[in-house]
Amino acid sequence: MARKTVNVMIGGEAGQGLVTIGNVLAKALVHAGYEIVVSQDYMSRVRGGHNTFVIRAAVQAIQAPEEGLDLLVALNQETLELHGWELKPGALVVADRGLTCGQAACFSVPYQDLTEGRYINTVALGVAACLLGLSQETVGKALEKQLGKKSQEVADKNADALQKAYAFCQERAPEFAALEPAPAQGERIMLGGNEAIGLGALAAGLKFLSFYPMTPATSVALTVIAAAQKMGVVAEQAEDEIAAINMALGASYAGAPAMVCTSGGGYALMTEGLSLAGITETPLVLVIAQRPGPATGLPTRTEQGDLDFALYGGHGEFPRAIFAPGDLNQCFQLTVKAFHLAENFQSPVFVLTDQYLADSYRGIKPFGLDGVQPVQAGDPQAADQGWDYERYALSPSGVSPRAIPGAGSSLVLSDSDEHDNKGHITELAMVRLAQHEKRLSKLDGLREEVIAPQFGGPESAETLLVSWGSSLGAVAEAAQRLNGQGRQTATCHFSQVWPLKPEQFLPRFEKAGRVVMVEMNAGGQLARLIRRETGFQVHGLINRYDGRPFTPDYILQKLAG
Amino acid sequence: MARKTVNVMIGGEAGQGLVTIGNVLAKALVHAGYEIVVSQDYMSRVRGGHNTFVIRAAVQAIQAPEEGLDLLVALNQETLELHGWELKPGALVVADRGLTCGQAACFSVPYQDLTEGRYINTVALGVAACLLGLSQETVGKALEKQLGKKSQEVADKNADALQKAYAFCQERAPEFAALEPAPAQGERIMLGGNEAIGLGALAAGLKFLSFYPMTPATSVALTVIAAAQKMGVVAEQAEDEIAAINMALGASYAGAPAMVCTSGGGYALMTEGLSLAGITETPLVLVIAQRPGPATGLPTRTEQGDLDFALYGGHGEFPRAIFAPGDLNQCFQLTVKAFHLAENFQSPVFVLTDQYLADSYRGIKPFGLDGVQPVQAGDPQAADQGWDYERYALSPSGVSPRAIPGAGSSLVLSDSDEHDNKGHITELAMVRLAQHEKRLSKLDGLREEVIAPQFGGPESAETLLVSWGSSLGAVAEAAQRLNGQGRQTATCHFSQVWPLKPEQFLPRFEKAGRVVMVEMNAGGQLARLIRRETGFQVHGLINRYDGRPFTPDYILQKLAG
Amino acid sequence: MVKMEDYGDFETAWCPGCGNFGIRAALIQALTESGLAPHEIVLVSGIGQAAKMPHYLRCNGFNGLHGRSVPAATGIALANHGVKVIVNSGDGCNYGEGGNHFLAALRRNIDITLLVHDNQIYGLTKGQASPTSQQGMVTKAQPEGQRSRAFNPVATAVANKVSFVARGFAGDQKQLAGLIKEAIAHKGFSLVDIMQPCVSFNKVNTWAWYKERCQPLPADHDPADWHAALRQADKFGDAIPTGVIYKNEERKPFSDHFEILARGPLFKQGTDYGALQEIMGKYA
Amino acid sequence: MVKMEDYGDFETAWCPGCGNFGIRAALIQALTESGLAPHEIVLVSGIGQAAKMPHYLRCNGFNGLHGRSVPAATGIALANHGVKVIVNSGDGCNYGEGGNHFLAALRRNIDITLLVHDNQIYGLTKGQASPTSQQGMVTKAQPEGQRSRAFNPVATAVANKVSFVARGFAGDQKQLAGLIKEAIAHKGFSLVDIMQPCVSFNKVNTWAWYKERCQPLPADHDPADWHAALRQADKFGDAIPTGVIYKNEERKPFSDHFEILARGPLFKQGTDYGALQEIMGKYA
Ligand SMILES: Cc1ncc(C[n+]2csc(CCOP(=O)(O)OP(=O)(O)O)c2C)c(N)n1
Ligand SMILES: Cc1ncc(C[n+]2csc(CCOP(=O)(O)OP(=O)(O)O)c2C)c(N)n1
Ligand code: SF4
Ligand code: SF4
Ligand SMILES: [Mg+2]
Ligand SMILES: [Mg+2]
Repeated sequence: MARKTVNVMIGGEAGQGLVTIGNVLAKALVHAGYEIVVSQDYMSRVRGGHNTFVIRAAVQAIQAPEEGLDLLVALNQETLELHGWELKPGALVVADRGLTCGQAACFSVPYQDLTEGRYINTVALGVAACLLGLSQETVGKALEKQLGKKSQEVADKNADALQKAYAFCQERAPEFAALEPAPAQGERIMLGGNEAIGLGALAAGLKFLSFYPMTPATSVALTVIAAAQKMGVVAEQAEDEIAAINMALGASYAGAPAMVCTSGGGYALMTEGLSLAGITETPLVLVIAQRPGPATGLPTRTEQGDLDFALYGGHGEFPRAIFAPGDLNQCFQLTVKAFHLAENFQSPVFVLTDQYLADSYRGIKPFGLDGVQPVQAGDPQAADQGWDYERYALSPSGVSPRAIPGAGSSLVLSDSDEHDNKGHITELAMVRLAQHEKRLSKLDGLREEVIAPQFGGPESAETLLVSWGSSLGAVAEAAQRLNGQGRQTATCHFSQVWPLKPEQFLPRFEKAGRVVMVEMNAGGQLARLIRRETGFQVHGLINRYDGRPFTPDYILQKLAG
Repeated sequence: MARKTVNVMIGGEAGQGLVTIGNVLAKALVHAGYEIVVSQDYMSRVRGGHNTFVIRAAVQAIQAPEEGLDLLVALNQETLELHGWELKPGALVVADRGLTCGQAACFSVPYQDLTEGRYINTVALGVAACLLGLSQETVGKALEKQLGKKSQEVADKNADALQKAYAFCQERAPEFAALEPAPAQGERIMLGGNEAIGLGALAAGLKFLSFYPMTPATSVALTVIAAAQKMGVVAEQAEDEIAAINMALGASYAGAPAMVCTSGGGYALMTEGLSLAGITETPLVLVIAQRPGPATGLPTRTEQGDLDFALYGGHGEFPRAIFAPGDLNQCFQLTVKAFHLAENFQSPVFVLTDQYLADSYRGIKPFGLDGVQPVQAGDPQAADQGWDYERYALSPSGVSPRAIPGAGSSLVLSDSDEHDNKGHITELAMVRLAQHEKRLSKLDGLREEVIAPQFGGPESAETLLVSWGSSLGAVAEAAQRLNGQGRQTATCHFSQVWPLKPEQFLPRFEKAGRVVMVEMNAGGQLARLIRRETGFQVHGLINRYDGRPFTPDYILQKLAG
Repeated sequence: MVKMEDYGDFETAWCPGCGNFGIRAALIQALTESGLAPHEIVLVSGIGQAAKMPHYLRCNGFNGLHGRSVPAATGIALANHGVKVIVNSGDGCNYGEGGNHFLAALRRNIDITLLVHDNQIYGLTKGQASPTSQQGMVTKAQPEGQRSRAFNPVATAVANKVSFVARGFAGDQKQLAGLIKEAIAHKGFSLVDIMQPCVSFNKVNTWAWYKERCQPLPADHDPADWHAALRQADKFGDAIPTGVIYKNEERKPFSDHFEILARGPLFKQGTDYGALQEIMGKYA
Repeated sequence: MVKMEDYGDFETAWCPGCGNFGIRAALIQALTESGLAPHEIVLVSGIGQAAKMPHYLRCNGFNGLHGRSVPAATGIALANHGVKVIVNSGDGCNYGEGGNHFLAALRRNIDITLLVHDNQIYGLTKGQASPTSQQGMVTKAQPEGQRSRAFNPVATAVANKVSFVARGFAGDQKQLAGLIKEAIAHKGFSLVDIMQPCVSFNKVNTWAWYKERCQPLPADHDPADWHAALRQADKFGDAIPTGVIYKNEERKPFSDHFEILARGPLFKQGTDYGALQEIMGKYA
């Protein structure tokens, strides 16, 4: 009998190539029409240690990683020891003949006999794919794509290894239910949250990126860099994060839509520059890919611990907006929106993501570009006013027409000191008041553009599960299951966490019997923020801060316990 | 008829020596037994511009600056133009014969005739002191003290100029009510908030200070530096604020009670290091002298805009405590307490002050040193455990016995990554949980030590004015006046703003008819924090964010309006 | 033609007698002689007395954070390589708080001109030692004398084979204007370290002190000779040589590395959705 | 007597074949030959592969933030000048993120030993260019090749008359142990820039590449000769000279500036309330 869903783990040391196997297998699944959710668990080292790449695949839509394994591809003994207990009844282990599987049903593969050392991974891949019921052709194509332009010899050897794997598997494999065929799908791409953010930035007309490498944010930069030539983007690795943000502000001042990407520690170093963005009213998009702190913490794991810091980082008071995408489409769309808000309100705008979402590959339709507009930096009407131009002219919305230096005769003066309408230093109380209130009033405009939290499930449900950012999928599936059990459960997901517009959610919160916040941090940061803004106190908090993402099971367990 | 209180302004350009005149006059008043409150208003430049030094003096206790001037010592014409409108009925201007006083009653002094250029300020000082009824001897002594060891010639010329000023004044002065004689006082010292913080740090056993110059925090460092040799302190100007905090953490790890001092922009650069203090559990005292932001803002003015940032600065979650002294004694005492808390909870502790309090001289009794204990860095019992020593041993309080490296055989390993009990990097979820919860649990201990907000005025008052930090005095005087008018008003002052202990204030808040928060920022940051922690929403907010401190008048006006 | 007056006339917040006035005059002279109009340049600065310069010239200006003028200027120069980007800031700003960006600018050869008003003191914050303060200098913050050795920015720049480094003196406006003009004309990074008396706080390195010491480089000095340049850079005692100390013509200006900049400044470039569609296709 | 074993034996997270193993071995050899016991030293590091070193030696350790090992070490060395403070960190850590502290350490002559594991790449973050990466080096983050010129830390140190600077090679443990030993024994700041192959990400500067080039300084090299030192520091091509490149005996170790440190480390010093009372009296 075939199955509708499967959870496959590939485990081994860093450097054993498990990410390559995982990528190809995931891509083959996507090509074959399945839905996938990948979660990657890796250590802060380059070789050795213990890493896993888990693919949950299904014929129908899925949104979160899951606990319990159906298939475990163990590249070393440690994987068996660490993950044996996660095997579900009927699960199968694929392992080299030399490894000991213990109690588990085991498909021992004589890798050395089937191929040379270099191609062992291809055999492991082939066996796994075969067990899942993927055609050899699909996997072969995905493998070719991954390897890129290697020599013909290498390509042939890989094809041969794959062939051997399929032959061995078809002959010797123990009973294992393959996946049901998936429904036909249109063109799909496979990528993670950070790639989606990078593509969103490009779609929004990003022209300048400066960054300093930091896990798990680096892949945002790498996505942009790979496209920089074609898309006309200047991307520069800065000497430190302070330089990164100040470069980006310089570029933005000079008319290039700009972005920085980093994680909490790098963002800490950017907070002075953030404040500069605030007072100079320079558009800027900041991507923070969160990981568990404090300090270096768990550098390759996940957390949602920096909401408060994103909201209050920087000295003095100035407006900002914070997005928290929950899936790939939100990563893309909210990044586009972030650029437009940043420009329209001449303010810093955050995209707050985390390691789990950053590294969580999914198969989706390519992002639609219809209706996507590039940001127009500055106001062309402000370009030719010479010395009369006022960079900080007062206006009802708090937004002043922005000229780009060098684009026309307008002379543009930006200043980190309190300044008058022209940008000149002032110490006059009256001017300070006018400019400070002008800046602060932009929050009203930002509030008007707030994306409403998305509600799901029955309106009259007893329990309302509230989440933000990357927990979207796990919470949605947990609620689905509860509703399936007849326990009416609704969900509410914030993909924008600042500003808040209480009328968008408070009525539903007040109606619900029990509002439970689900956050990947210790403090319940959004819960506290909601209380601050509305007085409403959630009734329960499900939180996790061991560096691992939520699963539906985890949520259900906590909800029960 | 003599007066009980007087408000004197000295105004002129930077570089004209008005701070010197102000200091000597203030000191003479203190020596003569008066109470004073100084407020300084200066521009971010070294020469020129327009600065003022205002001394409010009285025979009875006063706590805040006041509006309206009784005596204006104008060192230039601009002072008259800018401050003429602040003169109260019956007020007098002291000015050089060459200046035009307009409508105001004017005591024109022929400075050039009375002395040579260099000593004009001494004449101005003498005339002002004479008008206030200070004895020439008192002023002469204060002047000598200020000038320090100058040549006999200079001393003689100054004495001569003072003599001339008194003679001229006694002969020619228009009617001006002098101060009533003040009651006899014991020994008193005159200093500002930053000096009090510096002395508090020394009293607590500070051994290491690193800083980068930044107004209005620099004088904390200068206070310590002046005493460093005698008190056995290493004080080092760092290359930047990042270095400052990391040096301080290194020193603290090595057993030296350590402090940094800065303002908002410098603190922004320290937030990554703050997070390092959090995870390595290294004691640290951070003084933030606030000024108006964002960014450079108004660098020489005052604000309370960085409470949120002090509370949430740094990535990841970890406990901290935040003090906000309201007067000089609190500056001293809370700094002492900050060091003890930092050591006892191996956590960062903040002293949040601002430019107004930093520069606000007062005359007070010398701080009592009886009962003040120096911090004992580390736990001697942990010193000799060799390799068995566990820097991060789990404990019910979350506090582990701290050994000092090199103090014994114990090997001390501190790590910015998540770590095990010994300080070694770990990526295990279970160890992360244990260590993270251990750290977070220290907040319970910190909460037990919270200094309760201080209530004043009738318990059943209709209006409760709530404030924190440097607004203490202005709010207290405003309430006094209201009570004097029969309008029952109570006050509540938070000298510690984190953690909060709702039972210490919530009952009183809930009983009050109208709770009005008084804050020097736009957002009402403490008000929001209280709502977040208790759900209680204040009924009104009086705030100020033009860079100038509260006065009782300002508060009364806003309360009325 | 560009005239001096185009750059305006402003009241400044500098102390009478400050070396900054001479630098301002030399800068305006250099700009007009270079034929650069106010909208063709961007003056960038940090925080400090020197850093107030963008307020005292009528032109585009970005007055950013203390120590961060060079990265801001880098971003501006990359976003719009059509404008001349000139940084004015202090020794504290560039060699203290901003030291790391100074090193990075040397490595990048970023197309900006960096004019360091080197008064060997923190002026705006009222007289603490700066990285270039002489060892032993007494200030309120260094009552026992500055303990660190003075930083040698010129030698550091030469050691890293900067493409242009000169030393000037605020008291020699003619020479300084020439140096600034040459620096602005230079393609790639150019540094002019300018001896600037601070009459309020630096009582050691006074006008007289500098005047006695600043003297043009020997006529036969070859700025292409690295070792000769190091010898001159090392001199900071009885004599302080002024002029172009080192030039390295082998280095490529940073923006030349970006092919796309040949199409014009970034703000004029559009977004090619066809290309993006193709890029997305690679994820299939 | 101190034995190698005292420093323990640890499983590391380094890649097999990494140059860090050789550095670790040389360090332990130097420490034991110097007779330093584990509790007499503090190993300080930032974040990176090199920076994991404090976890692989049984001794006191402070593993701080990326780029911030030198300030942390400075604080430790000032608070307790009785312990030897040794920093192990990467080229990214020290010359990239931490460049400003590197400059300050040169100025201060702070009594620490700085061992830079210079693999000319960011290892831990998987292979981006570092400040010492060769111009043109291709990485995922620099697909068109690194645009900046490589930083020359040794020349920078010499230009600023550092008190001790050497260059070592992870592949020559004997020489390296000797250099580290000499650096540790040196009073004041000592820098050893160590060529360290990164087998995972640096495919340009490989074991073979370094082996071919690293060669001891000529026997007649005089580390006291500044110009000779600069000439050697400048060499980073077909030959990379190793050994003690420059020594400046004229500089005073930083902690010697603090009279009070003569009384012992800070943590042993008490608080003199009599003196404080007197100080308060000055405000009367
Ligand atoms: C992050 C930060 N730290 C400190 C300051 C305070 N600050 C302003 S200017 C200055 C030093 C100025 O010295 P320099 O750069 O030499 O300029 P100068 O005033 O001498 O021209 C400092 C420390 C600041 N504005 N920002
Ligand atoms: C503030 C901050 N920015 C970025 C990082 C990410 N990061 C960790 S190690 C590293 C670079 C490591 O390179 P290097 O110092 O040369 O050490 P190596 O791994 O090569 O030994 C970076 C960028 C960080 N931990 N903190
Ligand atoms: S303090 Fe010094 S640098 Fe600043 S303006 Fe005055 S003289 Fe010039
Ligand atoms: S990545 Fe490079 S530096 Fe890091 S451990 Fe591996 S070989 Fe060594
Ligand atoms: Mg200066
Ligand atoms: Mg490296």
